[in-house]
Amino acid sequence: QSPIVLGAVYVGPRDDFGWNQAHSVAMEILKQVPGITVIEEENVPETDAVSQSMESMINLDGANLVLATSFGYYSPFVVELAKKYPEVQFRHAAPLWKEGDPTNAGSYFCYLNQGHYVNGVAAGLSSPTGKLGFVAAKPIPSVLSNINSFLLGARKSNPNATVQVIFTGEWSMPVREAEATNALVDAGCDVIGCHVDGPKVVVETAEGRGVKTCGHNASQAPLAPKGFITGAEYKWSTIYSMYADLLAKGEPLPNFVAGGFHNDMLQNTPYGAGATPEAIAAADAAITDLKTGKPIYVGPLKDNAGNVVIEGEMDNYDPVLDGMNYLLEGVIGSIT
Amino acid sequence: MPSTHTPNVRMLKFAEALFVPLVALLVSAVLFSLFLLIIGKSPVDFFSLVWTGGFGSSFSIQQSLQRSAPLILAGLAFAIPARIGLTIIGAEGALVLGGFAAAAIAIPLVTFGIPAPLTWLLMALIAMVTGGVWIGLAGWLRHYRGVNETISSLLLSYIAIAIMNFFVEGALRDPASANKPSTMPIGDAYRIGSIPGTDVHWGFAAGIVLAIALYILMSRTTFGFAARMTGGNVRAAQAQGLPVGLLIVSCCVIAGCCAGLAGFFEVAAIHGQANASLVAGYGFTGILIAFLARHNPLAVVPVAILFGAIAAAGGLVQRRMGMPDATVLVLQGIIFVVLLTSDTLYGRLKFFQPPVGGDRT
Amino acid sequence: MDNSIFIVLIAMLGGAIRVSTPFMFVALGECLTEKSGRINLGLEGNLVLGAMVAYAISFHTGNPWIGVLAAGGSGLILGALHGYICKLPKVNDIAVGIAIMSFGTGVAFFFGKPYIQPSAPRLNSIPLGDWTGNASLAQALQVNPLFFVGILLAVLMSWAFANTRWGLIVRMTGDSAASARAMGVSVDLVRFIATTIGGMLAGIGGSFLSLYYPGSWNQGLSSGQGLMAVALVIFARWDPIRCIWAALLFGAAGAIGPSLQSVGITQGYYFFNAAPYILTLFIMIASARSKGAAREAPGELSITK
Amino acid sequence: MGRAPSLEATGMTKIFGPLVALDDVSISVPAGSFHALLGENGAGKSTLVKSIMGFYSPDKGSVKLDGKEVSIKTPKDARAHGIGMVYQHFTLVPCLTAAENLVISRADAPSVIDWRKEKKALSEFMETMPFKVPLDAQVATLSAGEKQKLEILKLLYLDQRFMILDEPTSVLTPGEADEMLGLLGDMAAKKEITVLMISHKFREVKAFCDGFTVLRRGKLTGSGDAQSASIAEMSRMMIGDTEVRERAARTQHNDKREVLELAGIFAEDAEGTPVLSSINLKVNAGEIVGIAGVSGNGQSALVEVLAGQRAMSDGAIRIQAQNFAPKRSNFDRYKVFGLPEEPLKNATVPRMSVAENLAFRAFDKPPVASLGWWMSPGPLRKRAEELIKLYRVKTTSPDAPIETLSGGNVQRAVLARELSGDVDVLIVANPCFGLDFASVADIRSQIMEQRNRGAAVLLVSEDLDEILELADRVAVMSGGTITYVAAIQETDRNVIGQHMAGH
Ligand SMILES: Nc1ncnc2c1ncn2[C@@H]1O[C@H](COP(=O)(O)OP(=O)(O)OP(=O)(O)O)[C@@H](O)[C@H]1O
Ligand SMILES: Nc1ncnc2c1ncn2[C@@H]1O[C@H](COP(=O)(O)OP(=O)(O)OP(=O)(O)O)[C@@H](O)[C@H]1O
Ligand SMILES: [Mg+2]
Ligand SMILES: [Mg+2]
Repeated sequence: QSPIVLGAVYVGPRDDFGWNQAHSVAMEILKQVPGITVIEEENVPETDAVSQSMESMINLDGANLVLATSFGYYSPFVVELAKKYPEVQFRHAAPLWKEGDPTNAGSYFCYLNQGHYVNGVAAGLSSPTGKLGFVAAKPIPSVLSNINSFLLGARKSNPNATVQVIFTGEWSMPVREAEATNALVDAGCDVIGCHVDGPKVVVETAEGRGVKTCGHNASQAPLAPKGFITGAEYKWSTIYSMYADLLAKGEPLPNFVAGGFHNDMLQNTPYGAGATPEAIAAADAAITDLKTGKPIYVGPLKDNAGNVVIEGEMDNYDPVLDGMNYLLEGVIGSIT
Repeated sequence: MPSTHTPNVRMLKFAEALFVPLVALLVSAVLFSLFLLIIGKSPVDFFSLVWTGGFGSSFSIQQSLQRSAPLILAGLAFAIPARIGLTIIGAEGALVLGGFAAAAIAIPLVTFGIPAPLTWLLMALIAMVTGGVWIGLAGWLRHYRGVNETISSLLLSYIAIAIMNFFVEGALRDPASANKPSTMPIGDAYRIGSIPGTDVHWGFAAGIVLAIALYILMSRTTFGFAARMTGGNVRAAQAQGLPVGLLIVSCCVIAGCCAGLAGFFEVAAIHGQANASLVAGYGFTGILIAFLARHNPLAVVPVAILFGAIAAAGGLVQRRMGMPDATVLVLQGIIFVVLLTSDTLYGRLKFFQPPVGGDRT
Repeated sequence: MDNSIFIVLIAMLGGAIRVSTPFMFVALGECLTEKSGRINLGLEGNLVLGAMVAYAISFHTGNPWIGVLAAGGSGLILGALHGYICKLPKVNDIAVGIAIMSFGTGVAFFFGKPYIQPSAPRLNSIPLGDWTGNASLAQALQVNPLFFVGILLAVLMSWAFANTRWGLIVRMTGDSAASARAMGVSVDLVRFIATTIGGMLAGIGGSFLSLYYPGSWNQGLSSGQGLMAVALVIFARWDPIRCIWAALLFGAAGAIGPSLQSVGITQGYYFFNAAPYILTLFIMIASARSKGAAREAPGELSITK
Repeated sequence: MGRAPSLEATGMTKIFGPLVALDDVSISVPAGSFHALLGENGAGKSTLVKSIMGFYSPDKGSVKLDGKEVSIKTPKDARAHGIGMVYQHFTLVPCLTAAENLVISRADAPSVIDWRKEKKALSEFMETMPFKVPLDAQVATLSAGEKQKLEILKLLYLDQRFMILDEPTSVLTPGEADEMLGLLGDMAAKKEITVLMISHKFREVKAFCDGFTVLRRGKLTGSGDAQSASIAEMSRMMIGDTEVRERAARTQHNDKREVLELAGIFAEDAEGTPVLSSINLKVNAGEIVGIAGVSGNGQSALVEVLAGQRAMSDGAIRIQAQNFAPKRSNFDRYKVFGLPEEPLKNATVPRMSVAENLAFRAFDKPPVASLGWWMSPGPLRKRAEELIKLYRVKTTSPDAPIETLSGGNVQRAVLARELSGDVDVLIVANPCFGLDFASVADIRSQIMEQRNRGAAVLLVSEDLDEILELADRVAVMSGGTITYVAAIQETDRNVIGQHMAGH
């Protein structure tokens, strides 16, 4: 069995305290496996540059497994390289691979919206007013699904809860994220959730304003000693450990891996001072429910323009949800 | 008497133009080596990796060339207005908007099954027109309204990106482009391939052709002569009755066309659609490339290839030496600063000065 | 609806106060530099490096004000570099500015890696609005001392330009190098000092970003604020006091996007977010040919010739 | 009383590379005298005073002030010794006010300026001065005369009692000049100041000076009492024994076709203030119309309008009764040529080569351009080499940037370019500014030759002598309009001077 050279590509700095860092930390697991060499390249934009980096890894470093950890890497870059280099394995961190795509490519993904659902459950019971706020980067399905799940969680524990959302338009724009947080607090929100690359600014600003926060991506608990409720965290380590096992045994990697609480691919940040005892109990219960596969999206659900968007029950991994393009009733905001 | 000096003067100037940047590159390498030593890395490893990654194999060379394609066009987009005395730093916006326009016009063309070559032609045309109008606007504002073109082009560039985002995430968004809002993909059949026998896309060839064409335009045509007159001294150009405003706007339009064409190739050869990835900073690197090329369209090509190579090698350095990506930024910063500083040497090295002939009146 | 307008206005007031400070410092620094007849397009680099250095030093020393000083020091070094290089004949100050910008951000990113995650002690604000009894107004009036330092600095600069020997010498150098030389003033030295101090101010502006608002260090911290501040100086026509107004306007314009969304106006937020740029462009177009515009530009400035 | 110093410079020598600009020159200016320093362009006058002032360190020579030898190494030293100078070009800072300019010029200007105190002191100082300037006005808004006065006020303000004036009246009307020199003369007579004035104007020297010194090609050629010496004597010292030139030959024309007509031209400056109002003037074929005026009365604006460098807000230019827009095609069609003032600034591209600069008229026409756009370097060079030879332009190579040429040769190159064709209309502005004797004669005769060939020539000049020598008719510009037109035979210097002063 030939030695494995694993090339990892990150879209931002590996130590961004967000998405990339979550991957980079989990990557340590793979580095421990004997016979695997990990080479890493950071700050590779979602342009031609990423195919060049991957090709360079293949041609100059002899990489035979490439982990592309950003959404925009998949199409066209990963798909085209997979065709060009059939002997190299590509895995990409988003639920984008489908039947018919090259078989040496694949996807792995953790459904973080389950974590945001748990955030919502806890937030709904931790918020005196029921007015929650959410700072979001861009109105794309993975973000919308986090917002909607946050709302559904909150409504589960407080049927009158609302979520007000502000889009910043950029994955990382600290000043505007802080402005958005302030605007939400000024509008009366007393719990702030978020989905931006680095949640540090949002959490710290909210804490400074004396409102509660829910985390995203990694643990922000230390940043908000007074108001932190809980957070939605990836557990990429679960997937990378599984990859490591398979590689060590010389077995092929699956084309598609997805998961959430039920297969230990998510965790929630240990509760902070902002979580009330009822909130903690309800959130724990929600996690248990999710582990048993209880669906988040149960119809009929209307979007905030009044159209029915979900009729019946949706499985938590139903691919239809990957194409979400609406905000549910109860979310204040618009995606255009 | 005078004519015998001529070839001499030209040869000396050429030798000087070659010698000064080489010395500057050497000095940059020394400074960066010091930096590496301070942080405990080996300069030898570093530079051998840069060589391997930039030029070491046919693969590396192709990568460098591929990366240089948008840089050549962006460099031209700065160099041409610079020849007429304008400092346009907004090529980024023209590139983004041009790419966006190309992707947008492609949607109906692809839908109606217009043949690919015709589609490319129309896409390229619309990209160039859009870019041209955008930078042309900065030139127009400069000449007819007295608005400083450096600042206005920068502002226009931010506005261009906002326009692109607005449409890509709104009216023109492909519903299938779920998590990365983009326009409808043009599809594989409409993608511009590589130059046969290489992995380098046609944008590189277009860059070279355009560089040569613009070199000829600026040095061998009446337009270029008039533009250089205007750039050298507007008042003299006016006194010769040249249509200064038209020349200024034309040069800006040409610049915008170059940037727009770069956007077209980003869309037609690389992304297959328009999205936020068009905002990649090529426009800003182009500024420095043009300065290092001393605004000579031909010299833009090798300088852009050099920077393409450094970018290509940057990844290898990160991977092999475990250094952060910012290493390349530091190296680039040092090269830029030293090369620009070396401008002061022109005309000061005795060796390259023509012997002074004739005496005073 | 009235209420919404009120919310947006308060948000803009708050935004003006919160967001304007870095613009203010960079703009004042650039104003000083340009008054001496030189343009430094590289202050974005000073800003980013200042932000990183301030955060790192505050983290290590535990005192954010030492961080502010260090940020000023780093800006001073970059400014001096620019000042020194541009002193050499035939060197283009605009290009060197862009090069310094890329060098400064490169160095900041390189050495800033270990400081993205830790939390450093931050600057405190002065609560000026508690008397209002309105929470969001009170919040809007939470003001960082650097904001006042900036305003004070502008007043001081404006006073110094009119009332001190140094101020007159700087204006003289920027308006007519020949006259300055005839008076025995070393033009290069004055410009070098002005560029250096300008760089220092931009560095301090950076410290505000990382130590107060938004108050953390990462690579995306400044989204071109330093570059925009250069536009702002032209917009403010080289008057320190007007620089303050322009910076406040910029801050307020930056708050429009989020605050409009917070009151339910969500369409086209990309354009609201681009509001500062659009606004600046229109004001520049409107004022470029106005009377007086010509006379206020320092005569030696390459960018206005 | 009696604060005026005397100054004596002996054996001053200054060498620039191969050029001995000053060769063992001595000059003595008694206390309280009004002394003239005369000489042709390039004679070394400025070099001498700059050496005294410490701008140049002379290779040899010493300076005595009130009989005591002083060492002046820098302008600061000169200032400390009470020696001040007004330069040929203004050294005031346009963006500062008059008061600011005065205060900052002081060596001991306080770090923090107490404007109340300074203003009070300044107005008190103004009270004692013979002429006034508005203290709070920005210098940019002052007229040339006011600026010149401010320069002199500055010296008095700095208590510089030995005053060197380098051609102080060139920007003033004769009236203003007389007033200013008269007042300075009075002060000198009261022994408050000593004045050393560089001048080209014998009239002023005769009217105001008591002593004079003449330089020629860096050498002292004479000195004496300005009142007793005759103008002929002084001018012989200046130009040597060479014959005074004949006035350029003027042929008579019968063809009085009207060629150029300026009809009601108005124009404004960048700030919207009118600089030209209702300019009406006709120039016939074979005629030189000279426009006289003190600089700053709109002549530059007029030339700019004719050259297309400035838009007119109203009015029309007509050539051969056709409306003329200053565009390239029209320049060629109507055979309009121009010699603008300050050619390096207005008529050349300093960094382009001599050959290219010589091609500005011809680059888009055969044989240089084929098809109207393709340029061939061969013909361009060939033509350049011909012109360089014909007009004796001194350059290392046709490829040398034109900025490396000396001022006279730049002028000659422009002349070569503009006069090499068939000229119908010629617009000339200050063509001989800063040129030496031989070049002046050469250029003037070329202009006259064009006139004799039948060209309509508009000559704008600040040098009244030049206009009196060349023009067939003279027009005077004052306050942005033409206030007086007369045939040259029907007028004289005094009448013209009065109109220049706006009377
Ligand atoms: N810094 C210098 N370097 C070289 N040559 C110089 C320098 N300054 C003056 N010269 C030369 O010295 C000679 C005398 O010049 P100067 O300026 O003293 O003449 P001038 O008598 O003042 O003439 P004008 O009447 O034109 O002012 C000229 O040939 C001039 O070209
Ligand atoms: N920028 C330059 N680079 C190289 N040589 C120069 C430059 N400027 C002037 N020279 C040379 O220096 C000499 C002196 O020039 P300068 O203009 O002082 O001459 P000048 O005595 O005033 O001549 P003229 O009487 O023709 O005006 C000339 O031979 C000129 O070719
Ligand atoms: Mg002189
Ligand atoms: Mg000369």
